[in-house]
Amino acid sequence: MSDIVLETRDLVKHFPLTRGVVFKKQIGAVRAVDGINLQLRRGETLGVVGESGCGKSTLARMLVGLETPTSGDLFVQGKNMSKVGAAERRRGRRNIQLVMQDPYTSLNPRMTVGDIVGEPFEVHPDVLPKSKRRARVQELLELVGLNPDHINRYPHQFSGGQRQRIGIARALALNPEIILCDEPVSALDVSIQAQVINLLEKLQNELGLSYIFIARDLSVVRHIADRVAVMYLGKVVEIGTEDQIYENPTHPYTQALLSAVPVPDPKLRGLRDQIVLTGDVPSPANPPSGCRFRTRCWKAQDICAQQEPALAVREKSAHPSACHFAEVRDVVHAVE
Amino acid sequence: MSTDVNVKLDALPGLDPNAMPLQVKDLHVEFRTRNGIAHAVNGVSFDLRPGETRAILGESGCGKSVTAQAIMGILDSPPGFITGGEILYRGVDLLKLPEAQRRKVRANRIAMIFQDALSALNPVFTVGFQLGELFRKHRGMSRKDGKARAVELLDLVKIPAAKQRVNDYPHQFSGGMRQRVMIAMALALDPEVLIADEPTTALDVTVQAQIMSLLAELQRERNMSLVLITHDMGVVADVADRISVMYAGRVIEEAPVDDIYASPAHPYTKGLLESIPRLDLKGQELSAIKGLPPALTNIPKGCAFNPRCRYAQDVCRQDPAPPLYQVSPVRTAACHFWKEVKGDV
Amino acid sequence: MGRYVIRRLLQFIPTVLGTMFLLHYMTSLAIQFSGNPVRALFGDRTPPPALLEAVTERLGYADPCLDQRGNPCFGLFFDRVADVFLRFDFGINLRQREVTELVADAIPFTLKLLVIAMVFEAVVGIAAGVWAGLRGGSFADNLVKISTVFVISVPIFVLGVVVREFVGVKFGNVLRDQAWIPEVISNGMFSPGFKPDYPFASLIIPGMVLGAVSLATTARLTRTSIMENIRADYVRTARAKGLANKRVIGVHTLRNSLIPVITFLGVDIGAAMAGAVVTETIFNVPGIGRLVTLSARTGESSVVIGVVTMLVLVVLVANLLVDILYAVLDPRIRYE
Amino acid sequence: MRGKFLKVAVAATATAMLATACSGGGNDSDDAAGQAGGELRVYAAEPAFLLPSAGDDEPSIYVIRQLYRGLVKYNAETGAPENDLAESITSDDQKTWTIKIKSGYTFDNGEPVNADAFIRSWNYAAYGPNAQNNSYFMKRIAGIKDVSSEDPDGEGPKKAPEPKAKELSGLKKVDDQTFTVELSEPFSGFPTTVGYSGFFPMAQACVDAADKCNETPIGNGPYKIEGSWQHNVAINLVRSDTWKGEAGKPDKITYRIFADVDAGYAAFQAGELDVMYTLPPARYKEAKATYGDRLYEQPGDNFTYVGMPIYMPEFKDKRVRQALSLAIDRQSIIDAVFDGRFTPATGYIAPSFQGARENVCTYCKKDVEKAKQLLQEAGGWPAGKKLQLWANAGAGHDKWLQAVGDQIKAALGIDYELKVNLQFAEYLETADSKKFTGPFRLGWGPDYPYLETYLGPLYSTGADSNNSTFSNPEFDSLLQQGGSAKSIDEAIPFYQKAEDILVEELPVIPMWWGKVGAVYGENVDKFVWNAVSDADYGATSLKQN
Amino acid sequence: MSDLTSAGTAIGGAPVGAEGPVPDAPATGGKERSASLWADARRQLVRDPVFMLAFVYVLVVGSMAAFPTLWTSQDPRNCSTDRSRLAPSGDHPFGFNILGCDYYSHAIYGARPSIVIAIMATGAIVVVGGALGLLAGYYGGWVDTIISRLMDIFFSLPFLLGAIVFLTVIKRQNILTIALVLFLLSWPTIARIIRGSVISSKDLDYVHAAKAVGASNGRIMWRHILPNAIAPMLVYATIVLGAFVAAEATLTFLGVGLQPPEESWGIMISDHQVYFLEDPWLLLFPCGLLVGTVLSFILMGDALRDALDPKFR
Repeated sequence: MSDIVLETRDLVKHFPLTRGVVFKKQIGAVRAVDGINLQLRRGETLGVVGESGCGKSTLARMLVGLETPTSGDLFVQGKNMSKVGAAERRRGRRNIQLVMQDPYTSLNPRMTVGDIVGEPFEVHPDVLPKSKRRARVQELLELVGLNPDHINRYPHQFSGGQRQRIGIARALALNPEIILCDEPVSALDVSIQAQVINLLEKLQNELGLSYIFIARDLSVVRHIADRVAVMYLGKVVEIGTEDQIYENPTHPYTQALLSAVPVPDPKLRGLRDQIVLTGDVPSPANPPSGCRFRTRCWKAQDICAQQEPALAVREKSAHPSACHFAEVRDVVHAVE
Repeated sequence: MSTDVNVKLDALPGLDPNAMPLQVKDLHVEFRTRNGIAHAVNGVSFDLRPGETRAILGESGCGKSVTAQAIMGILDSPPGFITGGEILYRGVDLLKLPEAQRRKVRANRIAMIFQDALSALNPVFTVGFQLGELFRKHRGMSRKDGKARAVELLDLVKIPAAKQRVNDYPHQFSGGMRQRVMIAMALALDPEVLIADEPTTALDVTVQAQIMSLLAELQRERNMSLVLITHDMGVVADVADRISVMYAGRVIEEAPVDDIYASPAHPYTKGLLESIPRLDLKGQELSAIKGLPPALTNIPKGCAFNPRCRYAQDVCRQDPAPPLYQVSPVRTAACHFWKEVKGDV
Repeated sequence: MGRYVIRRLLQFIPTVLGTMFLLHYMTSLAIQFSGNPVRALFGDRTPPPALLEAVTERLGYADPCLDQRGNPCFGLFFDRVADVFLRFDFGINLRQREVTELVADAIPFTLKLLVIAMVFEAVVGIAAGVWAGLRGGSFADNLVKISTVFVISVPIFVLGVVVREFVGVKFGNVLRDQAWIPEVISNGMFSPGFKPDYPFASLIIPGMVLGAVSLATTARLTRTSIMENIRADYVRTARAKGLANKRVIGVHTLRNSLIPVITFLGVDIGAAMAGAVVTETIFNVPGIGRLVTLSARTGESSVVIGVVTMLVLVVLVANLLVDILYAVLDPRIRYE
Repeated sequence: MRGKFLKVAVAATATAMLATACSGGGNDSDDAAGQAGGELRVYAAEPAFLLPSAGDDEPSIYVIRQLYRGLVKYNAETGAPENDLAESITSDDQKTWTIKIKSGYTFDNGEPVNADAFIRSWNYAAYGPNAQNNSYFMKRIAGIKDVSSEDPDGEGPKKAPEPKAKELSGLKKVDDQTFTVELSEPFSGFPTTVGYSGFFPMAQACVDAADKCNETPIGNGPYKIEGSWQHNVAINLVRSDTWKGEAGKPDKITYRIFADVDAGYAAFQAGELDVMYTLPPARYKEAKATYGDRLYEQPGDNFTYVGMPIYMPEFKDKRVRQALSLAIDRQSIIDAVFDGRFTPATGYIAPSFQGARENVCTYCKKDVEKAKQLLQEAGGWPAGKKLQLWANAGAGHDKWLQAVGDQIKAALGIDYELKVNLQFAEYLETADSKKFTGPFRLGWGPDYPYLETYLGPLYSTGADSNNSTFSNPEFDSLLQQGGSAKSIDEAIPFYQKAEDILVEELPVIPMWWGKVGAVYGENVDKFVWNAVSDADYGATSLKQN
Repeated sequence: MSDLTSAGTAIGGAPVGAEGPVPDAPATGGKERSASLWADARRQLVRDPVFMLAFVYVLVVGSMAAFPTLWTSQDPRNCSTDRSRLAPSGDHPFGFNILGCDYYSHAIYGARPSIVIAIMATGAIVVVGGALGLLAGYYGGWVDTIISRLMDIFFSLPFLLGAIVFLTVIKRQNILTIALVLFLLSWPTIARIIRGSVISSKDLDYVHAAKAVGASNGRIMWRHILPNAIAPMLVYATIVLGAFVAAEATLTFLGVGLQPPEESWGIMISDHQVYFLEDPWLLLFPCGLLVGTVLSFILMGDALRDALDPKFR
């Protein structure tokens, strides 16, 4: 299984809720991420979709080491990050780099592009001798399609799309195998978005990177991902190849989610079988018992409240889906 | 329906009940800033029929929100100034009305909902207060009646337990619920025209679906005209009747919704359509528009889109900007080469 | 909310004790290094040692630790704390009067002065700030801006003396020559200082001088705050609702804009109390500020500690009230 | 105006005014009739105490003097003691004095003013544990040692034991109206001293509840308190019905209390005060111009001097001291810094005192040539050493001291530095422990209107306030002879001889005498200033409209 | 405890006036520009006549403090009571003070203590207050609790009262001790500003980005948080410089400030304010210099705030 570059096992992150004036006692927890199992293979793109509050950002933060998991294990190239020594962990972490959502806030405005892209070398001085860093930074800039002569410019002198390229260059600096893209294009205008997506795909092809691509925009995920995991309230409710998820979703939430995406084709207006969910997402501090989606699910039965459905392949579902009644339901009828 | 509510308003000089609810003619807005004059809106025209949904489509900085604010008369001035054009409500030029009368048009006849409901609702007053205020100030209702109406409105926009929630503050609502409150506020006085400025951009897709279907339902019930300002081609395709595409403060293409998606006549529209990944069309390579939108302080000569345009010729780089060519009886496009663009598809 | 108040009250304890200890240590050091303050009572005439001893003993300066330089005198400190909080005994001054009594005598004047100052600065300051804020860049704005900066930069004692001489004496004498002007104006309000016959009227001008500096700050703060808020989305909403300008400003903008102003005013109570030191001297107001100054100079540590401790308590309570008011004004705080 | 705040404290400590009320000289009885009445509003600083046994500062005494009366009073013009409550004060040996008291006087609460009232008061003041400031003045009375608590180890920490006796052994009651006072040593000036307010009688009720009596005094004088002492605000006095002596002129005396003399002056300018017994130094010229005749000026008796640390080698030679004194132009400093409000000192005894002589000090005039010569004779000043000039902080002394330094520098080429950081308490402790490293400023106010007060306490060997450590056996013996002289007139020559020694030796450099400057309002008819006890409000009459 | 950036915010004005962000262009408006803050600010400040005027004034005063001989050849200590309070004349443009010292040279030499005190105290609060605020804001938890309580303690002492108590106790009232007291009583404000600023910036994306790269706490504080939190501190520090110049004068007036023969504007003012009816120039000259300095610092702070605050662009 050396093909698997990253794996999570029952990854959990709970944020304690405290109460008390002087002595704080824990009265509960926000279950931001509640037992996630994912595998990322070399060279593939794993899309993670879900709506705000589903825990996808917390998951991302755990993967890049910004957050310590409450429990569960993270394996990077087969090594359990919580069990290895500090040096090993550092090396492991180096292998996962992050591209953030907002190109305007993710670059330190007081640093030059060269400093930003070169910062990883300063933090990990063993990677590259000082003398070679500048050349490498310029190389990276060129790689992401920026003018290497702009190394001394400040981020504000670049447009949103270009800044996102700087962020990508920074992520590439340490030659990671895995890049975690946390909504990398959602802050960009449509016309720019396409440029960045094309760049990401090009880099993957050239450098053999593995992506975890977290996004709300289902269209973008479909475009770029090989496999897709759908999250709801801290759990993965369905996972499969891009085709399986988009063409044959079996979890009601996935179905609702997909049906809600507007299709830029007026001819389909009124022909789509849109599922409009009612109500809001329940609070992750107090998730519903059993299946977490049951409060908004049209298929919910008693069993859903009592028994939490496992993420597994079921009778009517060719791929893992965490629904007792997983079954395919045609969502989009393309009109020829 | 709505016209009988406010008697005073009918006294607007030159009000013609048969005229179109909203007509914008050659609107110009500029912002006078320290770094120069930003030409945010440069001759925008469109009209709106009763019950119709007009989408104004464009990317950030194209002047679409400024247009909306100019119509509402809530432009920050200074630095924003309307330097030309007309905004007609049923034949009455709102720009020429005295402020007191113009104020009556707001909320009563033309209402607006904003993108970010959290910042658009006053954080220090309850939702009930902010809704009831409309009835108290425009209809002279008592505090109690105003509140009762507020509860009705919250019910209307399907907020559960409206009676209790009317006393909550905006920050106690979820994003979707807040946007519902915004809608309730906009609909409170039965306006004829609703301007929705990116009403769902900040929301998740499932919530967006809820809001859009609610809006559609209410619009249908009330035969309201809707100006939908958005950058989301998907939403537009779903709800709009007619579309105005804006670029650098100009409408560069205007057409019924089907026509645009089927055969865009402006390279920019075309580029936009090609650059979105689509759920239903898999595996296509995205063709991005090269370059960046211009700064409004420094709009290129001639066609504003020319530096990014693959059809651009010398004529595009010279003033005047291309006029709106009549592409078909119902559509126009501001491109010298609209035929090529259209034929290309 | 209740919990919030309790937590704040509990936070007082270390603050009050810490402040008291600071003062205690400072004054103990003063005695340890510069000698017995009682000695100064006798002036040029050297007192018989026996008498000095007796007076020292009686005034509580006989603690042996006060002879050891640098000794923090914890024993004495705990005695004092116990006296203050268990017996409400703040000690006596060199003239053998109870500190509580001294404070009780002085505080009504200071409070009156303070109320006048705060009302003046709040009403006039906010009005000027709103006026300037709504007309950014205009003449009114510049007028407020320049005049407030000027007021801030003139030392208060210069301002006070000038006001006393020109308003109280010169202009006041002109008024006093006019028979038709009511006594309370000519003899009361325009008295060059505090006058027992007009215990309130004669404090108006001193109060205004005291409030002047903070008035400027209040005006500037209000102005900035209004300018920020006038562009807020919800103000735009209020306009879109077709509300009259008066209401948009008066209801929707002002309340939000006042939140930082209220905070400042609360904090300013403490500053104004300190400012009263100067004002009370110049206008002969027999208040707290004068008391502390005199005591500090004669080295009456018990008085200084007692009075400043009380003041600190007042300041803290005022801050608490402001925080509560803050929560009332801003519901976002209330529900945290 | 640095240290305006300390002004009160300084006034309170640096001056011990003699006090007694005086209904003025004989000449004002002519126009006294018909001018009684009205409310006299006067400037005051916050008194320290209103108990005769405790109040030793100017503001206290100004009030106490109207509330209480003592055995003698001072003549408004001459300052000579005259019997007030005393029938007679006599002694054969100047050591044991017999005092007879006039009968019929009572306190406000009805208690009689008799021998007990005085014995009680003096005992109360003297008893150590009572810690009354005026116990200092009881030190001549026999038995004072036994009523003071002695510090067992001289260092402090241990609590002082109870004194041996509760009462002064020197005080003996003869009958209701008569008592005897035995002094530890003969002192011819005793009858003069008992006019000081510290010797005023106190009622039993007052001694029993001294704290209360301090707030609401039970007096025996022409005025009584209305209400009680409003601290830092005002003290209101009204005429007392129980007073048998010559009545006070105003019906009411209102003391408005100021912490800052400038604020008081502003109030005076605004017509809120009738009398201000002092003036802000800087407003003197202006006041003179504005108020003309209503600015009252009189030579005062407060002595300002620059002490010489004789214990230091540089100052051992009297010629050095003389040279320093000769370098100073006193009048010029007075004009510049004090608007001419002081009188340059030319001797050691206040000019207004009986026995004072003009121009006895030959070294108290500026004479640069002579100064240089003397300094040279004495071997000059150590090269490079800076003259350190000392003053307490915050009382404005640094300004004139700086001028003194400038003049010495100009005349003798000795550079100086100022040591003006110490607050008064520490400054005085420095003085007590003789740690000044250069000339130091100090002041002296008379304890009683008798010239000895300027000599004994300051220059006799080992005296409490002899901060220069001056010691001269001849001087000491002259003082002793003066003390046991039969009468004041006989005593004066001895004291004058003692002064002659001082003007040659210069243990301190005399600077100047305070000058009284008071202003009064237009509605004041006759302003009375007592030669000894200053402003006499009870004798000041108002115009009646 | 309520936030006390008041002095900072309050003493700042925002000339929103004729400019403001162009709506509909949020992405290119504020955010992008905050980056080049310093370069932009410099450009804007140079163009601001008020700032330049204030700046020149401060330079003048600064040179007085640093090189008094540049401005006068007279010895301020050459005094004679014979010349007491002579009015200004050609040779002696400010006349003479009560001790007959040349007032002009006095005023020149008097700039030094005032400025030195202000600079020392400001430097100390910036360094210490800044460091404590940074630590409290960055680490939170018990570090924050301890530092915050410490701030509360010093903060709850009203400024002047605290200064009086401290200075009376310290007694040696010289430049160092006064600066020390000003520092002791003022550092919490700046610590609070920084703390707030750090708390809000420690969750910024680029900080996370640096963490994700593996940067150490020190590096994150020093390279990422501090440079971005420093702007409000700088604005406050500028204003506080002026406030300290005025505070020195006020303390001197109260008798706990500098002592002669030190020369400072505070001493000049408080020594001569009683003469202002007779010889007003004795008060006007030092007062004018002082007010001008305070004014300049405040105006500079104002302009700096406007230039640095992206909100008001």
